Amino acid sequence: MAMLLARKNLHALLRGAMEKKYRVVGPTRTAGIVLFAELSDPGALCLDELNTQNSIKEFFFPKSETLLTYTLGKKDVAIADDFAPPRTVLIGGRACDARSLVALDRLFGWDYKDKFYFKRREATCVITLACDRFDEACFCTSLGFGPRATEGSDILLVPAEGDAYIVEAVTDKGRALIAELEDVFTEGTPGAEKVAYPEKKFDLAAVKPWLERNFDHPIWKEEFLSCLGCGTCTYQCPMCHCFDIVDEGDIHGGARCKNWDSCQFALFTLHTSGHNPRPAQASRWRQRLRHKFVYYADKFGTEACVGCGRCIRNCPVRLSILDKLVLIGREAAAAPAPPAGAQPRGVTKRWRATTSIFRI
Amino acid sequence: MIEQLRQRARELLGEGKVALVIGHGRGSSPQATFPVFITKADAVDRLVFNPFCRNNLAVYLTRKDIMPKGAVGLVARPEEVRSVAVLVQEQQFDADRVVLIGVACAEPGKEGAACEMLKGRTLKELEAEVAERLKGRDPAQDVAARVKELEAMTPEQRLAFWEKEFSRCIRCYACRQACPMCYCERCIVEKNQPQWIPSSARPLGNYFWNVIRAFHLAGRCIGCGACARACPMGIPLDLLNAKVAREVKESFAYEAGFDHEVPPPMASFRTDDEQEFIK
Amino acid sequence: METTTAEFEPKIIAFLCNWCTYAGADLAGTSRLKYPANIRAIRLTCTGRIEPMFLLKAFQEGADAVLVSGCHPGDCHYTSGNYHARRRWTVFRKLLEFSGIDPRRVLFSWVSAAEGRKWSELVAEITAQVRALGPFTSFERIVKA
Amino acid sequence: MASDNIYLPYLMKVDGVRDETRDVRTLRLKFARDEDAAQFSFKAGQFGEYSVFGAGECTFCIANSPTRAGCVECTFRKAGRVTKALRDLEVGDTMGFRGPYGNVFPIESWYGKSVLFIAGGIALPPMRCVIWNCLDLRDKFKDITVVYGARTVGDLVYKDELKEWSERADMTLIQTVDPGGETPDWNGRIGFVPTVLEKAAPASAGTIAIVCGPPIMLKFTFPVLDRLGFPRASVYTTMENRMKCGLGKCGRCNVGGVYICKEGPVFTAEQVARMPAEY
Repeated sequence: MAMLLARKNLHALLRGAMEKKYRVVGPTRTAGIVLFAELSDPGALCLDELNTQNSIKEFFFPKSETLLTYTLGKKDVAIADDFAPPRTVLIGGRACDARSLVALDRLFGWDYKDKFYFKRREATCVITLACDRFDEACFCTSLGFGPRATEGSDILLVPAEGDAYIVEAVTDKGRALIAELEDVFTEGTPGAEKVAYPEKKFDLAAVKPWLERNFDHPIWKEEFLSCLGCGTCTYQCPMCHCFDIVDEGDIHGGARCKNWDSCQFALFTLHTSGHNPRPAQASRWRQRLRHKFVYYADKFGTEACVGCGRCIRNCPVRLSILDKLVLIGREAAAAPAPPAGAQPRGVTKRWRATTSIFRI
Repeated sequence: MIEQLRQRARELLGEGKVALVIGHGRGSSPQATFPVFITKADAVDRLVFNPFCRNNLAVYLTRKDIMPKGAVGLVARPEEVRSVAVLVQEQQFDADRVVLIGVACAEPGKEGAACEMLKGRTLKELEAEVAERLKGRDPAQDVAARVKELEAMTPEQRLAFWEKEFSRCIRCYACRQACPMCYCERCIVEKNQPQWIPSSARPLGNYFWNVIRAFHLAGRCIGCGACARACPMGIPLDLLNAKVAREVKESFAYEAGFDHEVPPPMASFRTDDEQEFIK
Repeated sequence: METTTAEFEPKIIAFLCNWCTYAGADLAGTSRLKYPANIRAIRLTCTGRIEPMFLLKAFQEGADAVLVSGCHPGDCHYTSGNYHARRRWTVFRKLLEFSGIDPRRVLFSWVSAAEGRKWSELVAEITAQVRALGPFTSFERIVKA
Repeated sequence: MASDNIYLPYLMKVDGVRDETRDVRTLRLKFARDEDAAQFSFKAGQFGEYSVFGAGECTFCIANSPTRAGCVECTFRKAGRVTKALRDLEVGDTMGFRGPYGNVFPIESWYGKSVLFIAGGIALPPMRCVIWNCLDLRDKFKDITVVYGARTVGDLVYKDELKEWSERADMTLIQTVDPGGETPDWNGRIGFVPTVLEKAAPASAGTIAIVCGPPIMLKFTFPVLDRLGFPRASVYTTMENRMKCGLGKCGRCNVGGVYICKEGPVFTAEQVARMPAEY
């Protein structure tokens, strides 16, 4: 016996949540694309697409978050920072989306705790949908988990034979929501799970040491020429978390905002002096790859990539991080790591200046 | 046709006339082509061309961090020819810096549509050839029709329409980065003294950004649609550009990218330009 | 501002060229010609100096309408600034209209240094027009959001 | 900070304004609320986020010594939106300050040794905090030497303090300006900091060197210190990358895997040598 949710009861579940005054967020079709957005009614839910255009991070780390508001006096300033996010049920994310939350928890909770992120986390119950299909951009299995992983979800719905989802309550928050909306769930014998696993495409264990060793490598010059330098990949990424802090307002007052920012922008690291530590687009790509697979992994014990494939599907020039990881995996296999302790990694003998080595 | 294309690329690279050829390469499927950068004559087989080659490759010509010192060969559809015409007209580089390999597809985006080489070699010849090909044909009729739909609305309705469309904008600047004409060293949205355009992805900044970008392309946009295709949030940016282009055409009898030798319309004037709207 | 009635008093931001319209407005003043006080004049060297962003910024700060005014064609102090401006505004006002800003809130005029009377009449006319349109609340919605 | 909002600044009152050069200014800030002042403490080497409400935040080190606490000082050059707004502040105005952030100079571990400070231009402020800290504990150290250079005489900051240091018998101050930057009455040296340092050839045995300057100065000064025989573990620097949060989250200050804001800004040359050449 298992807890089941009949597919036809999906709308009833959402209606129930709305009646209990939850904000319900899920995939919905707008202007020809499917986006995570607040649903005005259960019928707006759209599960046609494998993956939404935007990621769920927007509901934990919005594209522009007000950190405080200020009112300007003659000599004084009054500031306020009341913050109470709405109680939310977020449905229709995938295992990759949910996993990104666990990884982001570590960053936003590292030493200094970001209350904006965590209050939204606490107020949100995440109902994840295991995947019954995948596409060529999917690579969760290459990162060591899969389409029915429970990490980060409060409730996991696994599609099964018999037009139903098998319901797995993962956390207490999930169990509480199920108890609150118990009418829509049934007990029954589950049909076979319909879960589709993409094949493993590269060896993660080989990619990281290769990236560590090869800060300078012809790949950096050759493989990233077509990058346009937009922020699409990073903004649609569930894991990319870089931000800017800016003040918006007028002479009377305004708000200090935490806005998404992207390591792919030339101005991201530009110094006041005009010096730029990452002067070429390829050096920004190197940062993106190394940040995701080396720096983040070293600091937080998990990659800053969940294999959702959004950056690949959305890239205007189809510059695929997966292709590059596969390529690096091949390079790594062709040139295995030197024996441990042979030479301390990356110690500069000569002091060098940062220069653009990326021009053709 | 593809062999002719590769042959020209091979010659240009082999004879050292160009240091680099930018073209379209084959992706995981014929629909998924992407830009490729070829520096060696024996690598020209990576070049492909089909109706799905939609990236405007002229965007790379002003990228200082990757462009070689020497001349560049560019696989140029009518869109690239016109883009290069505007860039040369605006003195971003000399016409002889770019060797155009003219190509065209009868119906871009349509499976199996015929593709051919363009005959012209120089920018001037190609401009004329492209103008001839496009004569009497409006490749963006659906866009024009949607512009008309919007024009039929009241200003209030249009404001509400754009408010809703722009609300999705995440300020990733894919529109700008995909556009060959957006080559400014420092974009107006990055100027903060004063902060002309709020950088937060909120309604006001999003409105200012998208409207001003359309204006900055007045008389320059060649209507390739790269911005709208690049937009990950499905904002119909091509409508704004098409509207501006049509106004420029109606008011100044000018269309961008057909003649690099005339002055740009927004940097010139006629004493008898229309002025009915001025009291 | 004191008004005897509860009538809506629009705020109209006027970007004026230093050499013609500003002087014209000055002449209207020294000639004791009356015109509504709804105009907030901003003096600039030339209409050619007026960035399209200025107009948007004026709306951001709560303008109900904007007016751009300079020298008649042929009279530009810098020879051709107003001709360039004319081209710019021809396109920009259409773009603003298309983006949802009522063209009746985006106004243009040529007023010379000798046309004090034209200035006072123009201001009276556009103030009445904008007053009839009412406050520009729909743009305020975007600013405040 | 008492609040659970890590982005919430202390409210500060501008208590003093001093012009250092044509475009460099020092602000002395006092806490607007006594309870904030009571629980605030910092150590040499730490930095903060200074903000003007309406203009934004900016990262500077704390320029005064913890031995002279009770206030926070910052020295900055007017260069952008925030620094311009900071410069427009007058005594009594309110601004924001978040901090202190980052690691510290391990001053206690230097007791009994000589210290050599090397700074260029606007990089003296981060050094000033440490210099005064050491001078206020003068008997704990052997020789104290400061090598300070700027582009021109007019660009030397803290002129009063430089005068005081040059007159003190218990320390050595070597001042230099770049060739061409001298005035007729200049009696310091002429030449770039690394060159002047190499000529001065301070003894490396039992000496700690602290270097601060733009990336390009570091790259020329480290080899000089190598040649003078300073072990890399005895050479300290404070690195400044573009930062926004100061909290190890916003993701832009990293050099390789090192977050400058959390693991720095103070590093030994040995640690810097392990970083990729991306600073």
